[in-house]
Amino acid sequence: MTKTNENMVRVDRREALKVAGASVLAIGFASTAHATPEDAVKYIGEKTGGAAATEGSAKVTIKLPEIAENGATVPITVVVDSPMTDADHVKHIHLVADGNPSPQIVSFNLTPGCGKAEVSTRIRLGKTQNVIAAAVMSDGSVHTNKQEVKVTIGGCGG
Amino acid sequence: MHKVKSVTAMAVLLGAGLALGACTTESTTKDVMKHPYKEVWSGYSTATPETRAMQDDDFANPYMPYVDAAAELWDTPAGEAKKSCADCHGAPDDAKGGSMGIPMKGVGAKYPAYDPESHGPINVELRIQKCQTDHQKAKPFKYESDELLGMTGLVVMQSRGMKRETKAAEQSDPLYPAWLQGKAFYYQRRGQLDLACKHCHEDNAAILVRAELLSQGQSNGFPTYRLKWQKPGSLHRRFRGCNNNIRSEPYAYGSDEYLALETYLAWRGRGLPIEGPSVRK
Amino acid sequence: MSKKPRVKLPKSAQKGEIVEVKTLATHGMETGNRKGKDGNKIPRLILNKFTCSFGGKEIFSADMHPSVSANPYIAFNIRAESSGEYTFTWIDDNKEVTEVKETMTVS
Amino acid sequence: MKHKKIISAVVGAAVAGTIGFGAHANEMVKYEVVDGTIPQSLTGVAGDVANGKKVAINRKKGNCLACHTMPIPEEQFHGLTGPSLEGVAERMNEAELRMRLVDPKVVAYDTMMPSFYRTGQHRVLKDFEGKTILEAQEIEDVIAYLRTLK
Repeated sequence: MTKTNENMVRVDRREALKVAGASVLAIGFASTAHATPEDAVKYIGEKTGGAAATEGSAKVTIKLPEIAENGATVPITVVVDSPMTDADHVKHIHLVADGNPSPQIVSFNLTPGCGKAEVSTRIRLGKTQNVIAAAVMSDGSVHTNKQEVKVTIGGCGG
Repeated sequence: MHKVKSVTAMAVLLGAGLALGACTTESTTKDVMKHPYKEVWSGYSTATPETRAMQDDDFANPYMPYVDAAAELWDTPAGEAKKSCADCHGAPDDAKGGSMGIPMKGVGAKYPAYDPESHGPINVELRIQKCQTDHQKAKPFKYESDELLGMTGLVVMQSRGMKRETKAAEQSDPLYPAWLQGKAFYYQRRGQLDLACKHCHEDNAAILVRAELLSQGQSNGFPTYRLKWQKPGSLHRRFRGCNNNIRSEPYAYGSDEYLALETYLAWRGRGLPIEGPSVRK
Repeated sequence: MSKKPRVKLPKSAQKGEIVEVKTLATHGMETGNRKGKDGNKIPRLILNKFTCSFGGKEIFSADMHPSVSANPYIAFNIRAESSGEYTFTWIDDNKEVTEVKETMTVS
Repeated sequence: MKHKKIISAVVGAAVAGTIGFGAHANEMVKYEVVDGTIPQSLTGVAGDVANGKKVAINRKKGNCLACHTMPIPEEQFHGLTGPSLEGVAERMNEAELRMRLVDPKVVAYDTMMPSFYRTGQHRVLKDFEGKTILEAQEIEDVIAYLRTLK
């Protein structure tokens, strides 16, 4: 076991954290009940009027850290491939969590005036889970994609 | 106490030139001047790209609305003296430091400074409070209030990129007694978990504790917006949090113990650029 | 201490140009799931609506839930069409409204 | 490892003999250190492997994963400041493990590892004053679990 500071400084945090598995941690949601992936799907159905969704759609890109340093503040960017014209644009982007106390995170409502379907925000994730982005297009079609985020566990018993 | 060579003890001896032992009173000047780290690094260097990006863009840095609000307070006359900060110091970034000739640039890099009145260290937070009391004849902002955090951020920000400097480890320096006290604190085990600062931040810096990459415990990023707190916070809040985590009774904000530790940490981090208000996990 | 939301909108843009808008509000976003020191649940209090409009017309909005982090940050885009004032509005659970106006010159 | 024999330096107000489940922290079990080991069970009750594993994982109890890698793949993020506990049973016997858990500073004075069965540390948080991190039986349970890691 060598523990010199100098040879550890350049540790790649992401590499180091790939010692993985599954976690439970609560940040501001001291709640026992958690949404399930089924709840997430159901919620998306409610928000989109039950339209059949194209899952894993290449039109929807989610940028999320693979590992969130703290679940309380996780930066996310969603980009939807759309010309954003009057005839063809994104109307809504729903962000949904499948492991938080409730599935809904935020819904963005866009218009052709946006020019580009790209939005960023910061979200709370109580534990390692998937974040789903569901884009509702002006023709009523729904495109979804999802991305897993590992939420870190603090060292001290906290 | 019997001496046993353990793996851990060996590691400490092998570690980055750690000439500083647990004893503090018998150090020679030469010893105390020796830097405890071979390489000093900021928590920024091990933060994720997302967290760094949040800090790099003042617009995305969630500390900044607090600084904006403080900038308004800076220009607002207050107290019986009906004076504003600007009346004496000019604009926060005024290189000449207004009518009093005391610029804010450099404050963040030089503090804690020696306060002849208390015969000990004074940090930026307490200095702001003292200014309010002495010059504005006003009720000072409470430690850790949004106002004081905003104002501390505004002041420290003027030194961003400047290197931390201190002479506190020199016996001739008036801060030397506080430096010694801070050093003793750093190496003393405490709390039910029985850990000294050095066990995490010196012996095991850059190593994972669960998912937490241990830092060198440097202070150059403070005050900071901590993702975990979802709020700005002071260095003393971080001290209190650390103490609580190891199940040790924390000291009060602005206490002599924490001021001494702050003085000592400034020395451990000398040369590091001031980043406050930073963003940390 | 009133902390005004920060809004970053370019002062000027070319007609048809797509510009990025960044907004940063200061709000604790209390989830309603946390218990206070007295053991009672702290009531939910969040900013639940954000709107950006131009000439009285909504261009972009967001419906926020407790899973949005404290001090909500929202960045999005707008297509510059004509000079004028953009209105940014945040509404909390108590229907308290915070408004910021920024002008952009389009040439 | 060779150590001088140390005669039981017992911490806290020790109550000799009678200790079992639910012992209050201030009625700590008396134990004897022999050559850097504690040969005798703290309770005389065989350790429960399943509970030992739970205590080891629990972040408010053993929190072993904070510092040690363990063969528990379902738990995410294992710490690296201490040695891996995979195969620890091959390296340490019960008496050695007991010493490491109860008060590791006796054999490694500068270790980062907490003493899980000791009181009297400096400036302990009021809620934990006079209490040990683990109870005597929990120590035995964790030992029983660690002994399965071959």
